[in-house]
Amino acid sequence: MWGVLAGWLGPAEWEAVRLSARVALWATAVSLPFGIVTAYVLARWEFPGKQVLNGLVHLPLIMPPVVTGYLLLLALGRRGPVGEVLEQWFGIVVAFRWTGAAVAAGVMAFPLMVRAIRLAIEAVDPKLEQAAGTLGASPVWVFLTVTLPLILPGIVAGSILAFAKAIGEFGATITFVSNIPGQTQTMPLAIYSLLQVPGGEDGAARLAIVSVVIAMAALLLSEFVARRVARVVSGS
Amino acid sequence: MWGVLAGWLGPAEWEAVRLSARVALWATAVSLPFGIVTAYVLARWEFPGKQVLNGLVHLPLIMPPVVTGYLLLLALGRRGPVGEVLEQWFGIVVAFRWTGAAVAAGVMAFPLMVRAIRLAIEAVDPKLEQAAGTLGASPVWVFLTVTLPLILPGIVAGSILAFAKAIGEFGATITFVSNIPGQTQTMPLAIYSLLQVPGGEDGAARLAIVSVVIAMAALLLSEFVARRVARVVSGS
Amino acid sequence: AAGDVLVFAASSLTTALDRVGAAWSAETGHVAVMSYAGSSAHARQIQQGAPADIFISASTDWMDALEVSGDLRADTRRDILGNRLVLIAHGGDVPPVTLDETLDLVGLLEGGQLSMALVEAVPAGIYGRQALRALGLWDIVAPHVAQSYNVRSALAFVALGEAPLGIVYATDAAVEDAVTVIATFPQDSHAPIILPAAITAQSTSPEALSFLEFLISPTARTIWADHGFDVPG
Amino acid sequence: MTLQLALRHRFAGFALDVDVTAPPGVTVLFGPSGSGKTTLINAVAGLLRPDAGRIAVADWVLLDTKARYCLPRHKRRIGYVFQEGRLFPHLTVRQNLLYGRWFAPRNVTPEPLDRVVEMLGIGALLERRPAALSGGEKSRVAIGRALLSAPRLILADEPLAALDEARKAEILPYFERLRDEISVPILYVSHASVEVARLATTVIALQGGRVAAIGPPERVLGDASAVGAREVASLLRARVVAHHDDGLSELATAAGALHLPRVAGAPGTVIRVRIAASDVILSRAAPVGLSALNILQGTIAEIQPGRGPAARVVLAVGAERLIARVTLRAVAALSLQPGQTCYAILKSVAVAPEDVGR
Amino acid sequence: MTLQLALRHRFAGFALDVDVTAPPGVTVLFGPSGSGKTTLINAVAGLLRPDAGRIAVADWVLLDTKARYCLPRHKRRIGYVFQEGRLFPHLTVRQNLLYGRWFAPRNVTPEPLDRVVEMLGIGALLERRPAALSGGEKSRVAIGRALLSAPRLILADEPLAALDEARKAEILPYFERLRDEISVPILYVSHASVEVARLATTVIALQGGRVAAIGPPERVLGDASAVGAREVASLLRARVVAHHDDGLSELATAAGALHLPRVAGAPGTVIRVRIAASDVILSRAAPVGLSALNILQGTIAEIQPGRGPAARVVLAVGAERLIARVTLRAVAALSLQPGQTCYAILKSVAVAPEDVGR
Ligand SMILES: Nc1ncnc2c1ncn2[C@@H]1O[C@H](COP(=O)(O)OP(=O)(O)OP(=O)(O)O)[C@@H](O)[C@H]1O
Ligand SMILES: Nc1ncnc2c1ncn2[C@@H]1O[C@H](COP(=O)(O)OP(=O)(O)OP(=O)(O)O)[C@@H](O)[C@H]1O
Ligand code: MOO
Ligand SMILES: [Mg+2]
Ligand SMILES: [Mg+2]
Repeated sequence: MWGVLAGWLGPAEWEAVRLSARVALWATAVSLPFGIVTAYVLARWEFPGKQVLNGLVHLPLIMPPVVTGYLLLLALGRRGPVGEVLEQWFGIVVAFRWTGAAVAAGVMAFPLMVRAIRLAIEAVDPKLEQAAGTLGASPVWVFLTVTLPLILPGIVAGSILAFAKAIGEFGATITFVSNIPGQTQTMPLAIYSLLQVPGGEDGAARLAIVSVVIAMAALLLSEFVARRVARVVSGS
Repeated sequence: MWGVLAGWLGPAEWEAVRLSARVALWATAVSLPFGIVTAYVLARWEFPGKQVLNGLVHLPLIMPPVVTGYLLLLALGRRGPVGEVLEQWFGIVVAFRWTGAAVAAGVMAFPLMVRAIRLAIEAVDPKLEQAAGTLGASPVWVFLTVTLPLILPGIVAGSILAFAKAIGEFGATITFVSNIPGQTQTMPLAIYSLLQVPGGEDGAARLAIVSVVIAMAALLLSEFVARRVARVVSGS
Repeated sequence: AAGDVLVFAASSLTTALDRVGAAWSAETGHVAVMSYAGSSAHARQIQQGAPADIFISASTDWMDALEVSGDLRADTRRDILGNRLVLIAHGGDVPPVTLDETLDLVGLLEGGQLSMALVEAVPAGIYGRQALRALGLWDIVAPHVAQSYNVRSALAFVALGEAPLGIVYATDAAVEDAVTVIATFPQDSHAPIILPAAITAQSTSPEALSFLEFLISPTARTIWADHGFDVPG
Repeated sequence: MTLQLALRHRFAGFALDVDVTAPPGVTVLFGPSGSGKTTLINAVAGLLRPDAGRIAVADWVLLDTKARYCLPRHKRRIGYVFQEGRLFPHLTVRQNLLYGRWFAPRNVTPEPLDRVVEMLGIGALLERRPAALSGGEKSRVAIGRALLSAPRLILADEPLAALDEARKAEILPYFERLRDEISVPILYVSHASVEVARLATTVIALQGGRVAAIGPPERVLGDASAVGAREVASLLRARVVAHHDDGLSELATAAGALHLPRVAGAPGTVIRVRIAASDVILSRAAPVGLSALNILQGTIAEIQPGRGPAARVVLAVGAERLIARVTLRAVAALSLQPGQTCYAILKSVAVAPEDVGR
Repeated sequence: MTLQLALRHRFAGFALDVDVTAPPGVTVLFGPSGSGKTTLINAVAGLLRPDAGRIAVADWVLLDTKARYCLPRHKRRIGYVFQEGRLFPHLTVRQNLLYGRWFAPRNVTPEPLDRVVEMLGIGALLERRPAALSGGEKSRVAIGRALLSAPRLILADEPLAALDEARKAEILPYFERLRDEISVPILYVSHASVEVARLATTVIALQGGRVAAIGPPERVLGDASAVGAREVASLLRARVVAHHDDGLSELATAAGALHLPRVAGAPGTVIRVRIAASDVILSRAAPVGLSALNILQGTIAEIQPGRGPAARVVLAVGAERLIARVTLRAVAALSLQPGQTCYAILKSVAVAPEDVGR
C-alpha cells in the first residue's frame, strides 16, 4: 500500500505523510503513560487542587489551538524557561524539530486521551480491586493486574482519539514549530498551504484522502483490538 | 459575575464572549441527542457499514479543521447542495450566521462526544438490561430507564468535552462562516483578530482568560454533576 | 452587529481598516462591519454566496480568481494599497545589511531559522521567496526557512528570538519594538505588493460604493500612511 | 397451564438436552451445580436463544425454533428472580420493586406493594439503593421485584439460598399462595429438598444437562437415584382434623392420626406433609411409653438396600407410601421382611414448618 | 491464635457494636440476614474502615483506631471468600485460582493447586473465564482462590450457600483440615447450623449488629434464644471404637455407645457429633424392638418450655448435655420431671455425615 501511495503522491507530499505518521505515533505513544497516570489520579484520588489539574489537562481543548501553540512556544522555545533548561541540561531541542510537532500534537490530544481512559477507570468495579487487595496485591499490582487489563478498551479508545487528533492537528503545530518541509511539515500543514492558493484544491484533496485513510486504518485496527479485548474480558 | 466581566472587556469582546457561549451551548445541546444515538448504535449494534459510520463520525477529528470548514462551506453554504435545500424547503440559513458557527463547533466536537458516551455504554452490564427486559421493558424503555441513567456520567463527560471543544474551535468556524463581529466572531476568532493587531496581545490574553474561565466553570459544574450522579448510582 | 456594509478584509489590515471604518462612519453616519481572515477563506466564502459587500484581498491572485468566477461587480476593482517587504532581526541594535547576491544570509542566521510566512500560500511568503530568488539567495537559504501560516506569526518568531531573522511587511515590522529592520527588499525583486478591493456581485448595499471610494479618499490615505502602507498615486 | 420445555443447546463443554412437559403448578428444577438449571431457565426467559427447541405455557408459545418464532423477552411477562440479584443500582429499593409495574398491562391487578414488602421484611430499606444492602436483603428485594411485576410466569433461581431458616419459612408460603390462588406457573430452581417437597407440583431432576427424573415430588423425592439417598422423603396427604390447645394440630392420614406443631388451615383442609426417610423409626411391635406422638401402622412393601450402611424400607400405608431409612443392621436385628406389618414412629417436632404445605 | 474483634461502625440505619475475643480455630458468625456479618468481616479484611475499634490475630494487630494504626489490606494476608464471588472477569479460572500466589511470601508453601481443584470439582473449568461458569461453579472457584493464596487468616462469607448438599459435604472437611492441620484462623459466616456444628470452635451469634451469644458451639447451639428453637442441637464428644463390616462405626460417648454410618478417623480418634434436638425421642422405660440403634441413658437436668407446642428437655449424660425437643403433650403424657432417669432414642441415619466433625 505504501508503494502505491508514494507513487500517487509527489515526493514532498509523501514526505509529509511519513512525517505525520511519525509525529502522531510518537505523540500518542509518549503521552500514553502520562495519560494513564493522569486519568487514574483524576478518577480515583481526592486531593486539594484536583480541579486545577483537571482544568489544566483540558486547557488545550478549550483554548484556540493557535494560543496553545503560542504558549508552547513561550515555554518550550529555545529562549523559553523550560526550553532553555531542556537544551542546556539534557541537550534536547524541540523548537523547529519534528519532536516539537509531536509535542504540540501530544499536548493537543492529551485531554481526549485522558477523558477516555478516565471514563474507563471509573467503570471498573472497585470491588474487584478490593478483592485483589485482599489477595495480597499492593495498589500498584492491583492496578497492573486488575485495573489495567479491564480498562484496555478505554486505553485503545483514548489512544485512537489521540492519534486521530494528532494526525489532524494544525494550529498549535504551525504556531509552535512553524512549517519546515521535512522537519515539521505534517499533512495538515501541507494541506493548508495548498488551500491558500487558487487551484490548490486537488492537491489538498489528495493529501486529505491520505490522512483520512491512515486515520481510518488506525481506527479499524483499534476497533478490532478493542473488540478482541472486550471479548476476552467478557469471556464469550 | 457577568457584570464584572462585561465591565472588564470592551463591548466587542463582550459580544464575542456572549456569542461563544451561545454557540457552544447550542452546539452541545443540539448534537447531544444525535451523539447518544450514534454512540448507542456503534456500541451495541452490528450491521454492515458500521465501520463506515464510525469513520465518518471521526472525520472531523482526523482532518485539519480548515478542511472540515471548507467541506462544510461547500455543503452548507447558500450555494451548497444541502444549504440550498435547507434554505428553500425549510427557510433555514446557517451560512455566515451564528447558527453556522454552532454547526461547525458541533461537527468538530461530535467525535469527542460520541466516544465518551460510547465508552460509557460499553461499560453498562448487559445483564441489567436483560433483567429490565424480563420485567416487561421494551428495548426503548430499557434504554431510557436503565442504560441512560447508568451512562449519565459518560454523557456529562462527553458533553463537557464537546462544550470545551466548541468554545475553543477556530479553524473550521472561520473557514465556514468567516469572522463577522456579532454574527460569527466567537472568542477564538476575536483572539485571532486581536493577535493580528500590534499591541493586541493584551486583549487576546483577556479573552483567552475569559474563555478558559467559562470552560473551567463548565468543567467544574460537570465534575460536580458527574460525582452526584455517580454517588447516586453507587448508592453511597 | 447589523451594519450597512460588510467588509471581508485581509487579516493584515486589522487595525488600520478599523480606523478607516470609524472615519467613514463619522463622516457618513453609516456603519461598516469588518470580517478579518485569510484571503483564501474569504474568496471561497464569497464564491459560496457570503453576504460580503466589499472584498479587500491580501494579494491580486484571489481577486483575479473572483473576477474570473464572476463574483465581483464590474468595474469596481481598485488597487488601494501597497506594501514593502523587509528583512528583520531580533533585538534593538543590529547593523543594517545590503541585500545582494553576496550577502551571507546563512551565516547571519548562525544556525537558526529564517522566519517567513508560508512561501507557497501566504502572500508575504510568496513575495519573499520571489525576492530571494531574484537576489540569488533562495537556494542556499531555503533549508533554513521556517514558514508560518501568517505574517504575524512569522514576526512573533523573530520578536521572541526563536528565529534570528525574518521577512515580513514593513507595516508589521514598524509596530514591533523587539525587532530591527536591517534591509528593505528592492521593489523590483518581487511582484508589486498590491492590496486590491472590489464590490461583490451580489452586494445590494447602497453604501458599498461610498465605502469603496472612501478607501482611497484623502482621509483614508492619511490613515494608511500612518500605518506604514504605500498608497498608490 | 402446562409448561412445555423442549430444548437443545451446546456450550463449549456442556450440552443441554431436555424434552419434558410439566403440568400446571410449580415445577422445581433440582440438580447439582453445573447441571444446566440456569441455562434452561434463561432460555425460558428469552435471555438465551437455544440452538433448537420449543417453549410454551399452555398454548402460549414463547419459542419455536422450527417455526422460526421467538417472542421478545419483554413480551413474555416473566418475573425472573435471578441467581445473582441483578438489582438496578441507580434505583432505590422501592423503584426497583415497582419497576415491572410500569410495564404491566393496565388490566391486571398486581400484588399490593405493602403486602410483599412486609412478607420480605424490607420495609426499612425502601429508600436505600442496592449498594447499601446486605446479601440477603438484596435477594429479598430481587424476589419482591419479580413478584410485583404481575407476571404470567415466575422463574426463580435459588431465590432463598442467601437467607436464614427463619426468613425462608416466611417466604415459602408466599410462593405456595401464588401457585394456588393466582395459579401463576412457577419454574423454581432449588438445591433444598425441603423447598422441593413444599412447593413442587412437578420435580425435574437434572443431571449433566439431561433429565434424570421427572414426576410428582412424592415419586421423585422417593427416588434415591434422582435426589441422593440422604434426601429421600415421603409426602403424605393429610386432612386437618383439629387444632388442640397445647399447640398441636391433629391430622388424619391414610395410616392413622398425626400430631404436628400447629399447621395452617382450617379443619377439613387437605395438606401435604414431607417426612424425611431418615426421621422415621420402625418397630415390629406397637411401641409404648415414647415421647414420640405419632405411630403409624403399615405393611412393608419393599426393602431397597442402598450403597451405604442403610436401606430404604417402603411401607404401604393405605394408598400411600411412607419411606424409612434404617441401617442394614436394624433390618437384620428386627428381621424385617416384605409383607410384614410394621409401625413407623415419627416425632412431631421432626416435621419442620417448612415440611408442611398444601 | 486468638482473634480480637472490637468494632464500632454506623451506617445510616444500622449500627455494628461488637467487642469479643475468640479462641484459636474456626469462629462462625451466625445470624439473620442484615445482622452485620458481612460488615464485620469486611472490617477484618480491611475493606471497611470502622469508626472505631481494634482487630488483632494473636499479637498481630490489623487495626487499632486508638493508635491510629491500620494495616493496608494487601499486607493482611487474607483469604476472603466473598459473598458475591468477585472473580476477575479477565482472567481464566486457573489464573483466578493462582492470583494470590503471585503475592504470597516466598517462604510459605501454598496448597497444591491440583488438590484444591480436585476437591472443588473444577478441573474441567480451568481454562474458562468466569462469565462462562454457573452460579455454583463461581462460588467454588472463589473458595479455591482464597484457599490458594496461602493466607494467614481465612474469611468466608456463606461460601457454600449456592451449592448442593453433596458438594457441601465434600468441601466441609477441607475447612476442618485447614483448622486442624494448618491451624489457620478462620472467620466463617453461615446460616446453616449444620456448618456451625461441624466447623465452629467458637460461635458468635449476631443480632441487629450486636452479639447475642458467644461461646463454644455446644453452648450456643443449645441456646434457643441465640439460634432459634428449631435449630437447637447438642454436640457430643465421642471416641471412635471400631468400624464394623456393615458400614456402621461404633463410637463411645459419656452416655454409652453410638452406632453411626461410617465416620472418618481411626479407632481412638475423638470426634464430635451434632445431634439435632428434634431428632431425639425420649422414653421412660428402656425401649426394645426399635429400628433405632442408639439408646443413650441420662438424667433429666432441666425442662425448658418454649414458646410453641414444644419443650426442650436437657439430659445430663455423663459430663455432657443432650437436648431433646419434644411436645408439651409428650412431657405431660410421660410425666417427665427433672431428676428422672430417661432414655434417649436416636436413629443412626438421622445423623448426617455433615453432622460429624472433629
Ligand atoms: N453501605 C451501606 N450503607 C448503609 N447501610 C448498609 C451499608 N452496607 C450494609 N448496610 C446495612 O447494614 C446491615 C448489615 O449488613 P451486612 O451486609 O453486614 O449484613 P449480613 O449480616 O452480612 O446479612 P446477609 O446475611 O443478608 O448477607 C444491613 O441492614 C444493611 O442494610
Ligand atoms: N456462556 C457459557 N459458555 C460456556 N459454558 C457455559 C456458559 N454458561 C454456562 N456454561 C456451563 O454450562 C453448564 C450449566 O450451567 P448452568 O449455569 O445452567 O448451571 P446450574 O445448573 O445453574 O448450576 P448452579 O447450581 O451452579 O448455578 C455449566 O457447566 C457451565 O459451566
Ligand atoms: O482549529 Mo485550528 O487553529 O485550524 O487547529
Ligand atoms: Mg445456576
Ligand atoms: Mg452478608
